Amino acid sequence: MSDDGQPTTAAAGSDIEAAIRENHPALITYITAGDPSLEETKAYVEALDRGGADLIELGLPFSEPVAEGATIQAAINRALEAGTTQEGFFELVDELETEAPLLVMTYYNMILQYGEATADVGPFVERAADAGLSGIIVPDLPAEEADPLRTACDDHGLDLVFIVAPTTEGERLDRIMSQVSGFAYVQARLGTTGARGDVSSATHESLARLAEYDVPKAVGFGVSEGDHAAEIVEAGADGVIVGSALIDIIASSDDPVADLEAKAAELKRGAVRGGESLTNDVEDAPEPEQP
Amino acid sequence: MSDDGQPTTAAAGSDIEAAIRENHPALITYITAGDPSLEETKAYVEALDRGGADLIELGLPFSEPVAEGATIQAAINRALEAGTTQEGFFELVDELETEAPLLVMTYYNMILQYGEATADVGPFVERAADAGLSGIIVPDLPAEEADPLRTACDDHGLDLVFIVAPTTEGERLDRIMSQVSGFAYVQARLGTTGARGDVSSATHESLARLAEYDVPKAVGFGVSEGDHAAEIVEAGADGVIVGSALIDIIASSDDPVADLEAKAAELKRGAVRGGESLTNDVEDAPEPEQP
Amino acid sequence: MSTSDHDHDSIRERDSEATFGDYGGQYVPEALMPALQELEDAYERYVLNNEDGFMDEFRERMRDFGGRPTPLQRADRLSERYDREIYLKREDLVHGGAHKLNNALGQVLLAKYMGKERIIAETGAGQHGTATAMAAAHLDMPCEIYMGRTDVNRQRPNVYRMRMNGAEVNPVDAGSGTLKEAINETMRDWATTVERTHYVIGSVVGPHPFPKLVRDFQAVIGQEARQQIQQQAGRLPDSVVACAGGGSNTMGTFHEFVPDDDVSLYAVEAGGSSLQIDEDEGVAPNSATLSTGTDGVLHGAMTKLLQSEDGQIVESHSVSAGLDYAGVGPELSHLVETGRVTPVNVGDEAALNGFHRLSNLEGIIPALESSHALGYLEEQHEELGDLVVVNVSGRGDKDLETVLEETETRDLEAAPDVEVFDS
Amino acid sequence: MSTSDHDHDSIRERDSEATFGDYGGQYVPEALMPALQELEDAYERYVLNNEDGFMDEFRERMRDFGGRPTPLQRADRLSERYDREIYLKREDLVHGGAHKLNNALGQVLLAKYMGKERIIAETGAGQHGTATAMAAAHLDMPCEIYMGRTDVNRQRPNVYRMRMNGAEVNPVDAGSGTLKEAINETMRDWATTVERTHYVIGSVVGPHPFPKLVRDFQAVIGQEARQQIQQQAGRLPDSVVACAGGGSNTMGTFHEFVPDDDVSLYAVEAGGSSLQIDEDEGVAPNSATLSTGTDGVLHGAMTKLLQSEDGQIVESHSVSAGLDYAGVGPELSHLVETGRVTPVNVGDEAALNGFHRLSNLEGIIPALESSHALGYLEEQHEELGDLVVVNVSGRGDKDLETVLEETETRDLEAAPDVEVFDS
Ligand SMILES: Cc1ncc(COP(=O)(O)O)c(C=O)c1O
Ligand SMILES: Cc1ncc(COP(=O)(O)O)c(C=O)c1O
Repeated sequence: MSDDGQPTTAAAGSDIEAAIRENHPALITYITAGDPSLEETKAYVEALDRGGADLIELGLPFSEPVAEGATIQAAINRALEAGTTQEGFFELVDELETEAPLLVMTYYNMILQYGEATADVGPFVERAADAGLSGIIVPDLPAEEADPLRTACDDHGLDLVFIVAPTTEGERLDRIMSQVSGFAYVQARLGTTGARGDVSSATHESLARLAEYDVPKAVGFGVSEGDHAAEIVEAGADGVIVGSALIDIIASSDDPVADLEAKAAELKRGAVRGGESLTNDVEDAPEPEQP
Repeated sequence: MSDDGQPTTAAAGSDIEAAIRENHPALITYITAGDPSLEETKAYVEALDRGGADLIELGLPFSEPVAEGATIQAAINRALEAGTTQEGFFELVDELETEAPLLVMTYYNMILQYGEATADVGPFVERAADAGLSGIIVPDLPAEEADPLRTACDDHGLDLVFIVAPTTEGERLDRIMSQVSGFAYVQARLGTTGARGDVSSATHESLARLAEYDVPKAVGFGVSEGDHAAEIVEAGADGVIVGSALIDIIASSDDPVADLEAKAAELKRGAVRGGESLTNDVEDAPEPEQP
Repeated sequence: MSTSDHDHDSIRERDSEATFGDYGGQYVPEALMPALQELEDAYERYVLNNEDGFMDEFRERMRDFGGRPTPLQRADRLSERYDREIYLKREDLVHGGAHKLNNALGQVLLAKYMGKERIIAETGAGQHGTATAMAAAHLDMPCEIYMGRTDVNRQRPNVYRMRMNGAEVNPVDAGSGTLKEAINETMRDWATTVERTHYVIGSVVGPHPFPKLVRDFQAVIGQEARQQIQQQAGRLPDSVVACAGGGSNTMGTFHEFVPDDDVSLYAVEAGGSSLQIDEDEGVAPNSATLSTGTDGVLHGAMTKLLQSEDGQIVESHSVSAGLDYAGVGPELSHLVETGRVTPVNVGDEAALNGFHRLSNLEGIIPALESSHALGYLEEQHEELGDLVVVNVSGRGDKDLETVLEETETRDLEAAPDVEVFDS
Repeated sequence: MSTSDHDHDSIRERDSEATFGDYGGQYVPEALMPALQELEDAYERYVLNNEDGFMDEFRERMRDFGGRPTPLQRADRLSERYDREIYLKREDLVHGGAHKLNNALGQVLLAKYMGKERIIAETGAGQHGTATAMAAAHLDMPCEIYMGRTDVNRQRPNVYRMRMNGAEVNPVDAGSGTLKEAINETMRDWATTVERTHYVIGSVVGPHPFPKLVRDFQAVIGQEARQQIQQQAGRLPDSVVACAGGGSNTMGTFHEFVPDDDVSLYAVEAGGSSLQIDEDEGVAPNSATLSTGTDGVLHGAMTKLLQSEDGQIVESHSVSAGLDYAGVGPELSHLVETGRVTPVNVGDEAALNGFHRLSNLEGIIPALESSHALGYLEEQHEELGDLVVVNVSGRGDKDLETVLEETETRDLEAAPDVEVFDS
């Protein structure tokens, strides 16, 4: 909350919002910390930063990743098997010096358990701020349960990013959009994370539905190619979020550092292409319509 | 029934009663027809006849021999596997010319099924009489169910032998003893047929209980040696019945014909010995007592 | 050959209490007769006259321990399928999974009232054995179960259940090592130990008074069902359908309806794979005793039997172990003879389809025995009138393995593809 | 670490309907929130307010299809053994063999009232999956069950039962392939298909309103038991004992007794082989969540958990598959925190002995889950007062194989020698 008690609509002046507005249309990348080791994660993050990522989400692995599809589940398993701990994660962040601001993406139990006291979110947020993280995304924390974490984030100057799903509508949508800080994470389709071959019609519908809110919107869940990025930006997004497609590279490439950098560049180019076609041809934007 | 409607107590003048009274104390032998073949049965019967059997029971095998122990069950199985049929059985009896009268021992269903009509005892009894059999023993036909068969037996001049068990007492015992023809088959002990190593105390009790009835009594179930025969005759029996001990010989001897003849002789000697000691020392007979 | 061709008066004239028309009686070794008389006496005192509150205690224990009453359930999807009202009597919900406990508990309790110290019983697939073992444990009576060696080996879970309930299990090696041999051996034990032992026979078979005793303990099925159908459907059913092996669930279901002349009664036997007896092999590939059997004496009673022309009992065969018996209760033979009960049968495949159909449509996995009644419903529902009661005598958990095996080798219309692929 | 050391107000301030003191809530992906709100609405209308006669239909179906009421049975031999009155609530007699159907049928019926077209559920050992498959078949709803690959392979009979009831079974390859992974995967399906699908959760766990919904469907256990004990023993019990995995039979049994301050409530968890967590392996050799767990969020709710210091959920272990879960219902966590419910636990051996003891003494083969309650009874009966109700949550047929294996490797005081020698 801002000092006057009004919701900090896209907390004006936050690193995150700035990164999106300044690099519009923005590329946001996700990889899982510790997959396959924290050292390698460091190199991958730097590659993404070089490739053109404007914001970088780092996953802090949790054993029960209910919102993830098979690709990220596997990454999390690899990270946990490699012995990734909360403290190890924060030490990695301590070391990272990227141009793009960093966010942590993790499940709520991880936030509750950090530090001595069970079920207290304060220590985690404090440590995150100390490490230089700019924001937090929690896929199993809907707005209704977010008060304690939002309070702590506000206290430590971190953004708390909310996810908006295809099923989020009406009054709840209003309430969530009024609480967004950093950006609204627009879930491209129902289901879990995971690279898909197309952009779902739900993405267009969601962006249309959100058009009226003056909040940066980034679309994730299924984005894997430059062309998707272009299409999504053209449909009104301020950024695209890519995760599984990058993890596929980590899992299978012979030279992940180079390939990650190249992939980031491709995606960024796609986003930019979408932004340009939008400026040229603003009439093509689809009409807002309710599904 | 005799013509005057009185029960034919030990049908005076029957072959069977005569065989017992004339050869007192009598040896009654049982083997299963068709074990291991009807031809061999013929030789075995002749051997027993030579050895001193005064009455010969021939088992007509039935698939569910509930009153038999393991030895006779096995004999019946061998006989059935050898394909022994009712008609085959009767043809064997047709051929046999023994000094000792022959009885058939079989289960009631066999008697019901013989001939065209189901559940009619007439044809079996008629055929049995034609073949020269002198009597019938049916281990699963208590006196209460015996009317039809007794009528048929009377019609054809056959004895119907009843079994008296250790549990047969009081009024039922009176009724059964009044209906006995040929002899009373005194079951030596509770349970099934089968050679045993001793003479049960139930045998002594039963013979004491039956002493008052003027009917020939032969004891079976477990008798296997000359000494048993002696003890049983000494205890008041008019004869001993031996089955499983003979079937053991058939199943295992290298020369069953000779061994059966010898065994019959041993048993007969034992019976006679018991009879002699009884005449010499009549005071030793146990007092009749109710258990 | 049917009895009506013959004059049975010549062979049964005794005490009519012991018989049902031409059937029944007491064809047992003499040694057992006093025990049967003792049992007749106990039956009359405790069961018929509720002496010492025996029947009250029985009913109370069947409620608290056994789970009675069982529901009469309208089967919505079967009713729709057959375009008539189908009600299921849910004996599968009785403790132990079948109607068998009604009888087992009744007899073990009776043995206790009679002062007996030991229980013996035969079992085929293990249903009656497990029910008896449960009842004996509940009433703290030592218990031994005879079971054919073949059955012991193919019904291990039921063997273990009996052992866990504290019963001894005595394998019987004779013959083909199945039910018939187990009964023979139990009768032999009884003939040896009769003074202190009660033989808990598993169906409405055996010598008088067993067929009546077992029927009366099982009659609760029909008593409940008759009342329930009147409450729920407002009238008596047009027909009542039950499977028949020995016939205990059958008589238990029918007994209360026998006086209702307008209610048709169908006893569904196992047609197996064929109705023909193979005389050479001594084998009937079915156990359709009421439909195809001839009169004779087996295990203590005059009844209909599967036998060779020479009088040997043949081996029956059915995919359902509990129906796999060459005899049948004498009272059922009588009711069939008088026309009151209609004997019908369906084969293994119809039963398997019946099993799958009820599982799939109603969420009830029936015993393979009961599945015969459901197979008949499928085949002949048009003859059954507008309101039908079917007895589901037991649950089918025990039959899963058999059904899987039998389903694999056939192309069954009602069977799902059960495989879940392996990693 | 116990919650009483901490101030939860800071993290839970919302709508108290969604919480039980510090526990409960709705920690789920945003995409599911509208479905939870829809479910809350349906819960209030149909369950709380019996709109359209929902609860009437539920109760009628639980009677006719499910076999309710179940008896409360005086256990004669246990009462003698423990020198106090022991009564057993017989949920083993519910259709399907456990209390699970109470909830599954309630939820499938509710889904139908809500206009949902498809049912999904998770299952561990298969008990909840088979109950859901039965309910879905009965109510003609398409149904898919998620089950860990390991569980699929070791619980084949239950897989086949589900298939026979027409349900799809989807093996889950992730992680150790057991319950936790199956729940995760079901939530993922739900997050994808939420608009037309209802997720039938299997215990009093998950996000609001599931813990209340499931509790209310299961509360029939305690409602019946409370009335029955008063009728049969003339008063309320001194204590009520139930096993606790997720806690649905527990809450179902306790709920009605919670206001009765003089009735002690014991939740018996699986002590497994040890109460210590192995942090290195991420394994708890028990599932004694209420006794040893710490607060956290799992599967949608704040509750007590088995977790590492770093916040990872550990693998729980128990000889009883149905108790083998790292979480527990939030309401139970709350009732333990407030002191109303006493959390206790017994290990694998005590449970196995409890299994054998009830089988042998009472003729009831209990589920291994329920056997924990019986194990506690043996160990601590002196603390339970003169009149004790124990919930027998299910039957043990499903556990035979496990019990045989586990018995073989131990020297159990209550186990019979189960071998019947082979020919
Ligand atoms: C479930 C079930 N139904 C029926 C039967 C057949 O017996 P009866 O005909 O005596 O009811 C059995 C026998 O084991 C059975 O287990
Ligand atoms: C018979 C039985 N009891 C208890 C449980 C534990 O579940 P809950 O604690 O939710 O009752 C299960 C779970 O499968 C079960 O099958």
